Amino acid sequence: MSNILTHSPALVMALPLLAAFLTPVVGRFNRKVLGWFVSIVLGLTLFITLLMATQILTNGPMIYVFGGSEAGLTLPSGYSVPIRIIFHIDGMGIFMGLITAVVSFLAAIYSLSFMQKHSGLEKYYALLLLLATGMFGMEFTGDIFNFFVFLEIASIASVALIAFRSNLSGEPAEAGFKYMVVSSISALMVLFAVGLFYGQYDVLNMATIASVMQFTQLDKIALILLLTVLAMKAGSVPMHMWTPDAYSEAPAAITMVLVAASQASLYALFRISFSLYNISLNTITVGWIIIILGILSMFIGVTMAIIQKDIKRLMAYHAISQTGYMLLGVGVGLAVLANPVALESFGIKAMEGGIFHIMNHAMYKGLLFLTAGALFYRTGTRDLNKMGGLANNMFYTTVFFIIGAAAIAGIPPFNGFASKLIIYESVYQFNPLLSIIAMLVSILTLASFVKVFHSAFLGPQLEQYKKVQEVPKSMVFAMAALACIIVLFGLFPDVIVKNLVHPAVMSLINQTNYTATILGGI
Amino acid sequence: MVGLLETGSGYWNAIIWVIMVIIIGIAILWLRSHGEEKYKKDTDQTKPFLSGNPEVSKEDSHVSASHIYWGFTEAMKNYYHPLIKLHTGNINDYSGWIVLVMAIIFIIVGVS
Amino acid sequence: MKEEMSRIVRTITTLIYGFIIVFGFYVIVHGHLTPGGGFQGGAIVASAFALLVVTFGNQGIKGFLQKDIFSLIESTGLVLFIVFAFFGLGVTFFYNIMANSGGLFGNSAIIGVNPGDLNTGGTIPIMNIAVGLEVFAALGVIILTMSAGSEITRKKENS
Amino acid sequence: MIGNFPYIAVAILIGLGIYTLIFKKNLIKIAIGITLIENGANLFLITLGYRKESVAPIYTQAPEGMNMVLPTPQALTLTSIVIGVATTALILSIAMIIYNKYGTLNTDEVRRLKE
Repeated sequence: MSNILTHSPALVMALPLLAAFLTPVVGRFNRKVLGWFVSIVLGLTLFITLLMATQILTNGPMIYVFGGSEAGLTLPSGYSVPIRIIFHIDGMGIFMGLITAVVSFLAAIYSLSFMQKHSGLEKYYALLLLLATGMFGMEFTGDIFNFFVFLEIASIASVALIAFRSNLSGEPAEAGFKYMVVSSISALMVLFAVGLFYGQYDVLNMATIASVMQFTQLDKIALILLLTVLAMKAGSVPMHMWTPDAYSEAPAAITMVLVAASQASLYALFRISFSLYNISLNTITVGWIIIILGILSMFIGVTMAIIQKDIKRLMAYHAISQTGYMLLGVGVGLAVLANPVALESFGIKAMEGGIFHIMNHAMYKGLLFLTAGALFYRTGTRDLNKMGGLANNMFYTTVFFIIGAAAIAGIPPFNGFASKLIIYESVYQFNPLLSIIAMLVSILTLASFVKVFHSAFLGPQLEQYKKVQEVPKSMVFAMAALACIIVLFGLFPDVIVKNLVHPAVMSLINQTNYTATILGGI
Repeated sequence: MVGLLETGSGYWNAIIWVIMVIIIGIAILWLRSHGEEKYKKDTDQTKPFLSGNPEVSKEDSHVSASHIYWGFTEAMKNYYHPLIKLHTGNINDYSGWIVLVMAIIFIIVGVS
Repeated sequence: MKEEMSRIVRTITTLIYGFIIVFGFYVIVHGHLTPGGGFQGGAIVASAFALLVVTFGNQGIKGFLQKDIFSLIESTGLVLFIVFAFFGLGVTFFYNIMANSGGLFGNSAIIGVNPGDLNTGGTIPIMNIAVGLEVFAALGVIILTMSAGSEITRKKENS
Repeated sequence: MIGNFPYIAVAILIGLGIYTLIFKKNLIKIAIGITLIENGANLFLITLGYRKESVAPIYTQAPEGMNMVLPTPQALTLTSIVIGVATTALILSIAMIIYNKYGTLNTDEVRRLKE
């Protein structure tokens, strides 16, 4: 057991990788066990992640060195430099890792029946596992070049998954192409920023870069490149256009994972602005940039959602608008980072709200996309105009949809309300106008989900859907698990905030802790 | 206390809220049980009265998605028209927006 | 590609493609000594396949280059790579257990200018070979799929 | 002065790539634009690895008495080239599918997904 714990950071990344390479072999022998094989592997990964979480939350950050026993290399002259690839997992990293593990496990379970009729399943599962690997890598790595590699792994895997259903129509391929272009731009800009760092400081380790950061003109350029492209990958307005395309055309289970993948980019944005730069940058300017991106995302996202006719495009626009809340909460924290009094009185709270919202959003938006997938599975359409009266046939799906919609609209006692309340109250102390916009957006969110609920579920039973049945058990299980998480988080938000969110926020704010863990170990 | 969340300038407890909802719900049900008793099922009482016009069949009366919030979108036409125009779906514009935002942030951060 | 190319091209290709493949494998195996390695060597091998596809067309290489075999080789390479990474778990993931052990690829590397000893490097040469297998098979699959796809498109255009 | 030439080349490559992405209407040309940006970034990394009067760290047949450079930038470049191959292969295959389904490669027509 302790052996597993020691190697857990590597195992979490390596188990899905091994399984991804084994899926073609397993699929060659038996197609039926393939889904179960992948589900078991991802379940195991979830278990190891949970073990690691308990370890990190009790004993502090974990460092894992690849390919050697020490991270550093000491030259004969006595100069020591951290040269190996390391995984550096602190509160924030494991927080995101838990989201990834839960979401990818449930996506595998959901796919058991959702993807049953498709051919080429071994490729689908291999790509799903690769996507999980890429996301874990992005969240755990302590090396900025390694971050680029995992970013590319995640985006290539997600592009292939978005375009997976292009044998019938051209739209998935189009969405995949668009996502590929924007994610290539983002990855190459990240690579260029890596070059800027390496050229100045001759190191690639993020903690070491943070400790020697001078904030020169070149560092400013690197910050701008990273800030823009990572905000784009997170889907913030006005660089959000790829989001509805990609989310609506991907299979429903993959859309849920894609939400988590874009949050991994959001995590990287926070990691870079807090751990890498921290107060050496002009926090007020950068904080306000993030806040304005957040406000734009919230408002434009939700207003565009109201007029959508395609159920998954509508939800994708909501994903943009909810990302705005996270950007707003954390942006307020960044804007007051240099001011200890304000940070203490509301900055930390605002960040807690923003970070807590990341987890809540992954859960309820995942649930909503899964219900949309369930509707698509039974009716064969995503067009809301063609749906109606489905509550008569699909009882569980209806209940789960109500839970998810109530959570996203911020209706108590579900989890969305808890995190939104924290954001409203703490942001109000920073700037009342921002808080009022956030509340308005929440009302519009409720309005648009009332529209979805009315047009898809309510009304008389339509002639063409008389024979529609409830979805298979594995899909119900995945949705039920997410619904349980939503309700539990909603009823006991203090437990989550105290044990998971607060350590994550503190690990972002305390830059010295972040650098000291690495530099002590060289 | 379990479930008590500090929210910056106040507190929130979902469990108390649930208990309150249950209590109020029971109260409403109790009030309801004291209501009018003249109501009879399956009589003309239950039918809607549409100025004497015959009732539309239930299948036809379903309002489809594009007609919901028609008034809202009509009132916000000046807002929505340019917004929809921006969402061209053209990949060149996607890249263009990224470069544009990058340039704007460049100017803001560079000046400050 | 529908038709095969002229006799000159065909003759030269049959003469040369074997050498290209051998050179690719040379680059793969010497990856830990000279510039190159798994990816570069694999790309060279795959370029020989591309040459074959261009010369003989999609029909001409049927029976010689098969997608099934390529994907089998691809997964073999990948599994080999990750399994050797797992062997390092006694110390850490990716640890080079075979270096300086005296066994296969186990000689200790010579420091300084030297002609090069192939029997060094531990797991690195093995991983190079694994990556080489993976890359040439994967690029082969890509080449075959793309040529098949372009044939379908051409048929559609002509009809 | 001459040492800065590679950086100018990097700027030109990346600028051309971005120009291609924004103004060229053909999907294949967009793929080329991405490759251009990628090559610019790779050239940037390789240039960072250059040290005057040093040789590449290859022991076989190296000249005696020269300094060897730390090969990290070269390793980074190789990794990014490998990733670039995967990206290009994927993007071209998707372009092929789009051409197959839509019958065009013009970005103005490949926009069924909008609003």
